[in-house]
Amino acid sequence: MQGIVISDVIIGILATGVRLLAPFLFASLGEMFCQRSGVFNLGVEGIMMMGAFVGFFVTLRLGNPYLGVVMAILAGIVLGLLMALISVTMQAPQGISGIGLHMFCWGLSGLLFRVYVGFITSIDGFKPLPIPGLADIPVLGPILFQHNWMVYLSILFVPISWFVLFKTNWGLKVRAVGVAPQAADTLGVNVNAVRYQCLMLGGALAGLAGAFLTVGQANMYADNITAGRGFIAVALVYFGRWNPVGILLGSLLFSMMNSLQLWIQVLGINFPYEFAVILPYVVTIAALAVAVKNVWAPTALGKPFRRESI
Amino acid sequence: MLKIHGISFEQKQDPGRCRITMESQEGLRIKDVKMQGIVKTFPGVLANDHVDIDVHAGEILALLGENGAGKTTLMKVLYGLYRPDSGEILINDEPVSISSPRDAIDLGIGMVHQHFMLVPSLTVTENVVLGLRSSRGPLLDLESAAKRIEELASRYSLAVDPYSPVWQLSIGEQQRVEIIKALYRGAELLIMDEPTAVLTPQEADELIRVMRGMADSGRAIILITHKLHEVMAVSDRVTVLRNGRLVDTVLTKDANEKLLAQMMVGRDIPQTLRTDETSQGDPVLVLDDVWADSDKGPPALRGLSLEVREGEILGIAGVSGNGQREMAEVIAGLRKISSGSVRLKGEDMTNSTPAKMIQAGLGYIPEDRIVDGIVQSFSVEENLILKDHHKPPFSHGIFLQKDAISEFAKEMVEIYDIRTPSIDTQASHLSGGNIQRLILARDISRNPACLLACYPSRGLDIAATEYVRKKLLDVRAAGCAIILISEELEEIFNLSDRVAVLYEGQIVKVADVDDVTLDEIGLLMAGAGLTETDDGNSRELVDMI
Amino acid sequence: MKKSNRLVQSLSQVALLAGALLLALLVGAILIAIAGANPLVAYKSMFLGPFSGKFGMTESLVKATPLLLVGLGVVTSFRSGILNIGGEGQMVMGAIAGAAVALAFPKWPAVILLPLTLIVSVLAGAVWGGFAGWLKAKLGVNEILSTVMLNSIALQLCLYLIRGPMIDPEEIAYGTGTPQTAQLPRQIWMARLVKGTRFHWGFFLAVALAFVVFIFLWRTTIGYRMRAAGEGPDAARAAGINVEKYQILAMAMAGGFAGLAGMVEVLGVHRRVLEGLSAGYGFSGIVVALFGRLHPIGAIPAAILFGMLTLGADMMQRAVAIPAAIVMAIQGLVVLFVVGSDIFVRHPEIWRRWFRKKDPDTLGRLEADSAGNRN
Amino acid sequence: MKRFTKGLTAVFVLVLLVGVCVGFGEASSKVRIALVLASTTDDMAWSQSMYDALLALQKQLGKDKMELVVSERLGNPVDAGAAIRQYADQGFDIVIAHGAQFQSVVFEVAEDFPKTSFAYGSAFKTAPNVFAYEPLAQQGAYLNGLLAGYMTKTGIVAVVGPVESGDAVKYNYGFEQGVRAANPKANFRIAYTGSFGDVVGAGELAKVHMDAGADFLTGSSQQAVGAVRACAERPGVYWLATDMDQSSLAPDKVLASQVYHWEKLVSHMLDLRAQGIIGGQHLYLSFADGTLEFRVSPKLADKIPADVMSKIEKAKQEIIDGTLVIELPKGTK
Repeated sequence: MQGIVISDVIIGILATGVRLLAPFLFASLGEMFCQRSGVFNLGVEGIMMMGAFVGFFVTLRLGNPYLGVVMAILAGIVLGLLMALISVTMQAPQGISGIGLHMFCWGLSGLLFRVYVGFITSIDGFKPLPIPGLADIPVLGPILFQHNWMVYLSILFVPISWFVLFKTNWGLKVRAVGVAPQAADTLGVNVNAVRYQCLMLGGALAGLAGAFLTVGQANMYADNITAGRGFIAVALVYFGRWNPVGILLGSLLFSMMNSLQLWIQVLGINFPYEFAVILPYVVTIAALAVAVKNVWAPTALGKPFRRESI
Repeated sequence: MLKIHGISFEQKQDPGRCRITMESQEGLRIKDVKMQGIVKTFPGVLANDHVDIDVHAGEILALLGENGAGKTTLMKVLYGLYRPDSGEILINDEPVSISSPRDAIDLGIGMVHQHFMLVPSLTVTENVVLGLRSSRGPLLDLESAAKRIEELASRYSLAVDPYSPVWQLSIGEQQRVEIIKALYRGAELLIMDEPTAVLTPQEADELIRVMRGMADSGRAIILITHKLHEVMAVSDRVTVLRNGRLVDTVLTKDANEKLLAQMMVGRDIPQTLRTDETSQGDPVLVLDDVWADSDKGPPALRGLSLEVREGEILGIAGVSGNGQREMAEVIAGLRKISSGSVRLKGEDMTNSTPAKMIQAGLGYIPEDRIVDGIVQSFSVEENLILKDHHKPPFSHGIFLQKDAISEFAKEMVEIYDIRTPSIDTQASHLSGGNIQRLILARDISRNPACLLACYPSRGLDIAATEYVRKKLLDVRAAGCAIILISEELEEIFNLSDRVAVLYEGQIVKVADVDDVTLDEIGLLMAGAGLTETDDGNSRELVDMI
Repeated sequence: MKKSNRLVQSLSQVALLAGALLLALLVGAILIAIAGANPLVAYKSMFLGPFSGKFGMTESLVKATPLLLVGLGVVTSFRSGILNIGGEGQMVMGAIAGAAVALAFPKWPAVILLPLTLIVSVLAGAVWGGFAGWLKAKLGVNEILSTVMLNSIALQLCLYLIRGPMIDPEEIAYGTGTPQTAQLPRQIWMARLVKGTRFHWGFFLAVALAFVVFIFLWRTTIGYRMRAAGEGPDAARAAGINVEKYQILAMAMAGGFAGLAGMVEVLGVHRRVLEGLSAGYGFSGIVVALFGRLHPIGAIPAAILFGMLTLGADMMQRAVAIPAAIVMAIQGLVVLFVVGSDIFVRHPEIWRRWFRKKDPDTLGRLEADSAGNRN
Repeated sequence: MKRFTKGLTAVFVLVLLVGVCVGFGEASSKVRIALVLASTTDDMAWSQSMYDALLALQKQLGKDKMELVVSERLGNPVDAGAAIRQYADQGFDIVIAHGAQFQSVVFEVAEDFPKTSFAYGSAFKTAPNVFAYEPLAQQGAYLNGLLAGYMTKTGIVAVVGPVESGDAVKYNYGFEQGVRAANPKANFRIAYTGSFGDVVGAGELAKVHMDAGADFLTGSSQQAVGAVRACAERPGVYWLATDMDQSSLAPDKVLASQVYHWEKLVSHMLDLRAQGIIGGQHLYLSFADGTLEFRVSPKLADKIPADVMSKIEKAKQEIIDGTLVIELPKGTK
């Protein structure tokens, strides 16, 4: 452990944790809206993959990462629509249609990459954007204020989603259709339309999360780039009890665990690395098991809505 | 506060009513609404067959009919929840298209559903403004909405706290929220689907006063009901449906209960009554000082004690939401109690499992027969052995004995007159009455020592209702101890030996049926016996307890 | 319900599956065209490939074997109201545990060692699956999520074991360090049935088990209770059935089948535990169960069909040299279209609306009594 | 349900009957090579290095003399087994299964197709018609290690590993020895992502290494490209590549690469086949026969001090002479 100052390590762990936060936050907040409206979208992983590819591809071809992000969001919306078509209109079992969507997106992104790119190459993604003034604050600066703008955006999305969910008309509809779709329907709320909107929003955010991986984090694309992060994001929604603040805490816990295991390995603490790699998963399962249960879960989650079956 | 008027609904002098009448009548758009030639079919069921009805501003139209007569379906068509196969709707003689509740609301139609359409996790205000435009654009404006709700509430005597979450409200309060929801949307035609079913007589009384007031202020009201006295008390005209068809529409003042009953049923109503004397057997089921939590925290049962004896029916009266569900679940072994004891046939069964209770001789007719009573995708025969499948002759070792099961099933189908094409038919394809017969067959054929019957005739037509009541009396005659939970006081009075009143998780009174009146029970159901000590009448009751 | 009606219903279900498959392939054709190949040529090799000689035909069955085993577990769990997507991890756990036993007692005769390894693999898979079931039943942890996590954990655990404590001593001796165990004792290998192929008798074991599962679910009291717990949990609970217990049991059984699938793969195909053993069967098994309409007997043709489909897709990819990713995409499309078309089975009235056929008797809802659910 | 099952079975049998009537097979005079890859042809590492080499060989020989087909994404041995068997069945002369994990299936198929040559690696075990090949990855790793050890300013060098196994172990071990030989005081750090393909994870791991002070990084397998790209963002750090020249990913960062020249190995295999030897040999990639190359990025060559370069050249010569043997780990953890 020569040459390492403990305080630097702690700052390092926290800063890495914050950097790892963004894709989970984007995807989980999107998934939160889906689940709040009553749709379990397990296809997040797949949508992230497509978002990652589209973000990368547009940036590669047009040289503009912002455009890449926008196109990734659009791709996410289209895939969200596909999921909505299958699970809302066709009322398919949601867990399985999500797996189907994941497989389709995995295949499609791999195919498009091969056909239209064909080799691994890197792009100029977003650079860290230290916030003037704040970035120089000792300890807090490096942890919070020396990341790229998408990291800030992801954290900003927490209060924004909270506000949208609890303080707007639309958010009220979302909260209602996930608990009592029939009741919302009798008040003229178009239940399936709200679910479509949520799936599109969830898709957009998953696409954004994917784009972050390529444009904001790795600056390249490779097969299966999401490596299971989408599934973790879904788990974090449960962990966060469908609340943006809870999701922030869950994402923090998971990314901090991940950061911790990287640092444990880097610092050479003797410990089979496989156990380090599984640490975040174990902690997440444990956290799911002890999470507070008596909160209003979206009780209509996973149940397709059919008016005439009242 | 509450005054005792019995169920005669005489409303002579009421200041509230004057205030309502004084409300301006201008700006109301609906003069009359006609539904003509409405046909609505469901797979295998003709629910509405060329039905015509009409209702005018300022009147209360009672829509009368048995369960399954097509009343609710017709109203769901009017409210845009169902699309009719044919027929049209006219408002002020203009044809309108109502393809969703949104359209109905925009046209000034509101509906209070039999099963409340509330989002339990949201507050009253949030429930009310759901789906409405806000004065602040996309942002919620709950403060001013709450203010308007309070206004409406005081104008129509619909007291409710706009900020409490709906799941914390009593049934009566929830119904008020439903009405406020419709009024808030400017409903000029209000459809009320069996609104009094879950209320105490006194609350029903209050509600009818409110309805009258709304009609006087120029609104039209359609009241769905199968209770004749309500029709007589409140409506101006009455339309009777039977088997999906229109029987007739008459002016209430030209009708009487007997006439209406005949129109509704098409024959005279039989009446099942307990005839013999109260038997005095040993206590079979004893609950002593039972405390149990509700799903959402606060205790639902607060020191509940009761006992039911061999060969008697103990009727549980009470407004639903006072612990009926939790009490039933405790007895069935489905809910843990935090203190107290449960004894069945003298044995301590406190916090035992459903399996042990069944083993010890408990029969259970659950409140929600579709969800708790049967496995929907199972066949009739599979459902019939649900509780005894692991015993001979239905199984040998771990293997089910098909032949014995079929034989038993055929026997049950015959004895209990379960109308099903075959014993392989999926149980969910049966009608409500036949599902109830299936459940009765299963639980009664086991010769239970104690039978817990929760709302056994709810939602059934007259024939099925009679059948269920008759079966209960048969079982009683065989020496079974029966707990009958019902929302219909008449049913309790007709069948029970003793009646117990459940209020806020406690049995506040137990008495022989012959020693109490409907009014007294009604008052106790409203909690008057515990709280209203200023009032002379109530004090008497308190003293009686 | 009339008998002919039932036949029409079953035939229409098959037609529906065929239709969904066709649509998926139609969209797949677009992808193939994007990849620069002729879809017709590609599909020709995809459909004829599995029939090209003994290789193609047996290889489909080799793939069908673990698919069927995992699928049987999924059928059991699904019928009990719980979805097992942890097949991947359970397969790996079953394989590694079974292999550990086999490697520990290499000298034991096959009559003892073979059943022992199979049983151990079933138990290991059952523990891994049952744990997710326990988390769900006792602590309310969503099983889809816990099994996804458990998959990752099992994978790393297995990697640790086969590169560490259980690595083939030869790999260490030569310093190549490939993460794999030594070959299991020869006496317990599952015999190959067709020379020059890897078709082994595990397939028949799986088919036999399908019938066992059928009998178990529909002819025994435990199976009866599991189905009741899945299809009407509230009614089952009220009838004295311990729903949570049977859900845990269902997940344990699902895990047991997946664990067995892993061991059968090891004994029949690889003869050792190595990386990538689960090969996505844990997920494809769900599709097979769905394809077989959640019926153990239906899962048999479904597994074979899906085995042929994946093999054919692989062969197509090689024949016309298109990126392998396309296979995954087409599989995903098949899943999406199959689950999407399922609405026509659950709500047959939609058909009627489409064909403007007003025959109120087809669904079989009864008018015997006018009460209840229509009001 | 039963009828449904019957229906499905009937459809299946029908399709089966149609199918049996068809078969295929052809023969050709040119050399036909089939390649089976666990990853993709564009992974910028192990798989691509072989694929590119075969393409180069094909260009050299001419398309009429050599046919090349490739099957990728066969990470699991099940699908790989099907592919290998199918290629053998179709009469390919050489089937290269590019991964140690394919050992079992290769041996199994090889038994059934005694006339076909199989090759796989990195591995040691051979059969009469099976070549095992193995890059002596530790040799280039040692040179990379020397370079890092001599040039590191922070005294910290780091490895971004995939999974601790096979080639990665040899490479990392050789690298560590190089570092220690050059700079006994250097702080050598090693960490694994637990995945061969998680480029994002590798990138993050590399960032953590750099945050913790490392200025020379290396790593193997396709996940490493994520780490290369992560290095490109930081000033003052260098990446040392293996498997192939990765400088296209970060031209200013990839200081040197150990390059595998598979084409030489495969053409050697072709020569052996011409002599009637269709397997049974253990082939190496090594500096001795030029199948391994230590390539310094021309763009960055001036960054390496001359004395360091000469020490590396000297070590390379010693390796070729056999005077310097890079030890391998005796047993994994």
